[in-house]
Amino acid sequence: MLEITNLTHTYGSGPSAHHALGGIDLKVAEGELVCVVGPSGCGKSTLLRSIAGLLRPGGGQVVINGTRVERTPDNLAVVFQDYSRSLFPWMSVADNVSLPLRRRRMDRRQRTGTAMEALAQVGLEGAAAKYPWQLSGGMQQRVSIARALAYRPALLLMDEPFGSVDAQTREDLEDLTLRVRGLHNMTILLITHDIDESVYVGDRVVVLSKAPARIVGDLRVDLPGPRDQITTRQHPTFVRLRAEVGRLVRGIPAPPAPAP
Amino acid sequence: MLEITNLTHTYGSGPSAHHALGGIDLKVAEGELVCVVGPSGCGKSTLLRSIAGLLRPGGGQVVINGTRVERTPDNLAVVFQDYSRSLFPWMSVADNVSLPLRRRRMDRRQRTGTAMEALAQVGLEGAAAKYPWQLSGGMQQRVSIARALAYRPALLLMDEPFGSVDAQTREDLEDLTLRVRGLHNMTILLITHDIDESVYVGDRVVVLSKAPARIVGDLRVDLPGPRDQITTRQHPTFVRLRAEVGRLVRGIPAPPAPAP
Amino acid sequence: MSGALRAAARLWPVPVALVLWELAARSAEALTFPPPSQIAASMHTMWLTGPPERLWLTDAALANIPVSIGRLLLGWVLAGIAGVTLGVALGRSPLLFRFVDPLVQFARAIPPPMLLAFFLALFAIGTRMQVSFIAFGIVWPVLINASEGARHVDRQHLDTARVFGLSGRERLFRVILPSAMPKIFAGLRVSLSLALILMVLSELVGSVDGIGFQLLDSQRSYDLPGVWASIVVLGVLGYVLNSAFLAAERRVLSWHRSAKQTT
Amino acid sequence: GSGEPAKTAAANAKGLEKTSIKIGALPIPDSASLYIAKKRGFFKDAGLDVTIEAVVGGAQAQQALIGGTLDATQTNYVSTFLAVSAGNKLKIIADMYQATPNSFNIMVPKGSSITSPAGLKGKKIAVNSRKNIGTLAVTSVLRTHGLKESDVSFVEFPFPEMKTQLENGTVDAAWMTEPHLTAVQKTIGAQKLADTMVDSTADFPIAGVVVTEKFATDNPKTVAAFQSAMGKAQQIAASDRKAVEEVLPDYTKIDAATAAVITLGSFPTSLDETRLQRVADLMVEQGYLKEPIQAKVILPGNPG
Amino acid sequence: MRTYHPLDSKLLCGALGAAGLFCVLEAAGRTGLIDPAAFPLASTVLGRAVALLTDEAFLSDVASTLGVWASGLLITFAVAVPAGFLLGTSSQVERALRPILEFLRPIPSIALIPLALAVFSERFDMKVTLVVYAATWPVLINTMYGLKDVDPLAKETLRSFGFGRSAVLWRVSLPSTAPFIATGVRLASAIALIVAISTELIGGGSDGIGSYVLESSGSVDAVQYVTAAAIWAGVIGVLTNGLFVLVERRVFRWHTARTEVV
Ligand SMILES: Nc1ncnc2c1ncn2[C@@H]1O[C@H](COP(=O)(O)OP(=O)(O)OP(=O)(O)O)[C@@H](O)[C@H]1O
Ligand SMILES: Nc1ncnc2c1ncn2[C@@H]1O[C@H](COP(=O)(O)OP(=O)(O)OP(=O)(O)O)[C@@H](O)[C@H]1O
Ligand SMILES: [Mg+2]
Ligand SMILES: [Mg+2]
Repeated sequence: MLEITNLTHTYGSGPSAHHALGGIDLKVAEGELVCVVGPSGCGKSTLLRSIAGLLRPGGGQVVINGTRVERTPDNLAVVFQDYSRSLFPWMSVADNVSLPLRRRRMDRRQRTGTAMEALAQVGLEGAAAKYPWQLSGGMQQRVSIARALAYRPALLLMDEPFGSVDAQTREDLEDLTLRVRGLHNMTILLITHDIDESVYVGDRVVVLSKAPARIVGDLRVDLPGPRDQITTRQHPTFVRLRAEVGRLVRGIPAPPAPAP
Repeated sequence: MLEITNLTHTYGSGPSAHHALGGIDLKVAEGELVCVVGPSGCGKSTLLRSIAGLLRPGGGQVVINGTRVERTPDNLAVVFQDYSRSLFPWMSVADNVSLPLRRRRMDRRQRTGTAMEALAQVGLEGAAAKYPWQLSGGMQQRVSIARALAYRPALLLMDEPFGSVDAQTREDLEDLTLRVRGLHNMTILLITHDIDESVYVGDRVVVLSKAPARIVGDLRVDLPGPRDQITTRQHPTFVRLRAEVGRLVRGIPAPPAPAP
Repeated sequence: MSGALRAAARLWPVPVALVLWELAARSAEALTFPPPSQIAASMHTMWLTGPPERLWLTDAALANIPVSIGRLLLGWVLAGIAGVTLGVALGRSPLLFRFVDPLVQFARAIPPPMLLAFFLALFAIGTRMQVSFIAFGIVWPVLINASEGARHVDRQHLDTARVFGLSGRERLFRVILPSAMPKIFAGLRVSLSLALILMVLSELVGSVDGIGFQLLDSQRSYDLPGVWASIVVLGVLGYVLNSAFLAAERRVLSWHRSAKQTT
Repeated sequence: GSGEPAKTAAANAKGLEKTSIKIGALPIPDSASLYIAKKRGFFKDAGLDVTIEAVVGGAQAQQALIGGTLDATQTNYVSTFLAVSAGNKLKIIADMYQATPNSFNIMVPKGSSITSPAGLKGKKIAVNSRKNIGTLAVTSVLRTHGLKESDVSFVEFPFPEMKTQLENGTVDAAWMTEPHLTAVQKTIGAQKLADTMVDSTADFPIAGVVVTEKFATDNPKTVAAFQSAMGKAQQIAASDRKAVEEVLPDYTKIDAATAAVITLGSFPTSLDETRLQRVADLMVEQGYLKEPIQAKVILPGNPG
Repeated sequence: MRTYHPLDSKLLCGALGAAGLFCVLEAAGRTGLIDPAAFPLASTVLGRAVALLTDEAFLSDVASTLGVWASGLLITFAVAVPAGFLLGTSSQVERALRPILEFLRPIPSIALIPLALAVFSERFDMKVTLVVYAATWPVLINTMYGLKDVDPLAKETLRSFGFGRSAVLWRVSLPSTAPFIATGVRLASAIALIVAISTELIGGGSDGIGSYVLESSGSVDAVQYVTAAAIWAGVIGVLTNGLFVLVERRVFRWHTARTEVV
């Protein structure tokens, strides 16, 4: 579904140029949920923007379903890291969520229905008529998640989507994401800082290095499904993977394999 | 130092009015670090803005060092939840950090020195000459932390200050906060969603209920200092407190006391 | 009722200014600056001494004021439509901007009085010429503001629109226009006052009616209170139009006001 | 003028109260003598330093007199009487221009169905300014043909615009003067309908130089010096057409060839009360003035 | 990384645009859409405009008009920006002055010329005053709209650090309003030029582009002169605007970097 080959990106030019991406190679199969982790400022958002066609890659290429990404591909949704600026302040919350649905063949009633359903899923059924600037930070973030989920894209890119909500809501949203993914066969790329989260929701966890970002680890998460907040997190594989991802993010070399 | 009595706040009026704060009573002693946790949208940011004098309380009062807060009190710093909007895009990162220092009796050289030092503490010595919009989300958040710490306020209010950085950086920032607090005897109120974090950095953890927010728990954290990311988090008190805070946030009643 | 009282109380500077003016004018005794009372008397005789069944409006009032307002509004609406359309196009298309912007800057710096000859040649004298002259003269603030507004849309908003695959139309109507709206309104407001100026100008040549015509007429016959009467009518008209405009703006831009309000 | 600073006293040997004068003039043949006086040094000889500034029309120029931007200005007598009747205190200090046959005509487009001024009933006539010499003169022609002012409508256009308006039929007739009279005949074949300077307006006074009463009383010697210089220039303009043709291209952008063929008015050499009274009387007769005015009051030395 | 494309050149595109307009007008004249007898052909006007360049009187008139323009704009800036801030930040002052300002604003400067003539004894002062009067409004209004657009969180940030009203004004409101003010000044610049020339044209005088036009009004070819002078007015407009844009680009990089079309 998604195939990234030797992707590089440099901000600016001359002596103040900043090498953000230093050659990324990544393949994501259809229906897969890949988590991306890496130190702050390494280039995760840059990678995401390149995939979304919002940034012209400096080198290499991004191919989605066989076609090279030149402009924003179809059937894509993004939850931006800067969620508050990505909501339109002149529209109500419900309108913000239902706006992209105009691209789907839906009449007005269906759009409203879908939007309300998505809002209910993120626990915001009461805020539909409000404006984004009347919401708390976490609520705004949930609106932007609801907007992406309601759209049911083939490819969903999420940039730290659960960073501003409380622990309980965060778990609910993680489970919601997993559920929706299963129902609609979405491919998801999720950037997160929470290592537990990356292992819990991901089919794979990709670890990026400091700038210029390169892939330093790509771990398959072999946890028995369906996942569950309590039992999964106690599973020994989970604990092992979590430690390994943590090590990779910190740049600590793997411990020598235990002697047999 | 800080004394909040029966603080209420209502957004809007009429049928669409929203009761955000439903009578908060809180006392914070000088030099204390109080963590505030609570469900998303409950009113934590509202509480913080009321303390900072940015919001006129609907009822009740906030008293700092014996004087009632009518307008923004002196010697205060805030790390806003929406950090990207609270940095000034027309100034370089270094200027953003050194701007509040004009309130301190410092000459230009001292200001620059202090700002650079603070930037180094959050790991951004290389970004001083850049502009905020040239930084990643996590880097912007760290700039706004650096700005607040460099100012060395008597009272520091932080609204989810470590939400956008990776796990490693987050731990470093937590320790930095504890260190700076100890050095300069700051009083800190820190809003967070991470329950572990609240117990790790806090002297006390205050738990708010769903809107209208009320205090449903106020736990003293009796952990042996100095705290340390690995040993402290394994301490039995830590584990117990974490579970208790988690329960309070979720609104689950406390389990019956174990039979003696 | 208390609302009306409060509104009246807010207008206190008006009588104060009037009294000061009256005193100053009486003591200066300059023919050019008659006291307000004399202007009011002149306004009364010019416009309000007609038959009661016509609300005391005189022929002069009926012949001049409504046509002027009509021209002004028509010209303003035309300028608004043209300015927003072209401005947004210029703001969103760098190529078009490169081609047309010098012409826009060129055209807007030409003093309208110098253009009268051109408009007289293009359209024969009459409402068509006057309205297009007004529209041409006042379109620039709307156009420039619309193009600035359309160019400076928050990039995050545009990116959002793009990733959700909004069509060009939706992007225009749901993202670009709303976010440019505050600037467009600022431009429309400047244009509305300019429209009054251009209306007067357009009535100075070859006209047979209108407030500008009457102003010129008073000037020609050295009737200075009459000149002032017309100026006052222009001011009042401007005030009324502007208040109506602000009321409309408050409705349309309510999100903007609330989103940007501080406590 | 004992208050004058010492250093200007040398230049000001004649004891003038004020030596440098700003005077407004319209760029039309009427003001030729001003330019002759300046060009030939008559003003300098009289001890005056005269600056000539372009103005738009009598009304505006008289405002500039009151404000002090101008010390004196060319004016048409109709405007002056109107201004005086409105309470302004003005004095005419020199006569400049007087109508001659065919210097101000009503023109109609080529092939117009209007063949006599009587045919103007209900028509639109272009004039350069309403309530002015133009409307006054046209009305007096209309009256000799049994029409009233209200039988036609006057529309204002600048002289250069009239050609276009005549041609595209916006107006049915236009009251014009030189050089435009000659130009419309040549370029669009417009035809003369009537000369407006006949009968009651024959040899009608057109333009003079006006100052405020205050200026005239404060600066009697300056006014006298100005008058003597103007007198000389008027003499030349009246007797030597070539002298006028010579200055016209300098200040009006009328080219020499046109200057040679246009019909000029005459340049009276003295300021005459009875001639001016004709203007005031005609204005009363046609309702431009509510009450009769004695022309005497606008001449220097008489109380306003 | 992109190869150079001729259409990237602003100068070339602008010239092409101007040439296009010229051709359209010339064609309109030649085909009789605009009667050449009523309005001269574009080529005739252009010829006249070029000829003006060698006319010393005209060049000194241009300099004089530019003097009025520059002084007027400078005073406007000095008056309107502080006034805009006063009105935009103090609702009491705004409410008190609003009725009077809104009454004054629509009064056309053109209608005020005769009155101004009666007040000023120096033409330069009169022109500058009228220029300031007319040019103030766009700067004032843009400043006020800009102040409404300041991000409240930015202001709160500074306030939370204990800065007072004036510091917030100076360090947040001013910089973030600056792009709006710049647009206002750019609008005002053209208006200042327009009013300067119109005042000369209607109020008379001995120097300035308007007076030059006035002096030629007796000519049979007056329309040619007016239009040629209008072309130069337009050219001055393009040049001064270009200057302002250049300065804005440099000063407001932070503004454009976050918003401009990629
Ligand atoms: N300007 C406003 N107008 C109306 N309602 C508002 C406004 N700001 C906040 N609210 C409401 O007040 C409630 C509390 O908001 P607040 O920002 O304090 O929440 P919070 O606890 O900080 O949440 P989060 O953890 O998501 O940031 C929310 O329900 C929100 O909808
Ligand atoms: N517009 C820009 N101009 C210049 N440099 C930029 C720009 N945007 C990002 N960068 C730089 O590129 C690097 C990577 O940024 P990016 O936003 O991709 O990081 P990230 O991995 O998403 O970090 P975070 O986890 O903090 O959000 C950063 O060092 C940043 O300074
Ligand atoms: Mg990022
Ligand atoms: Mg919050």
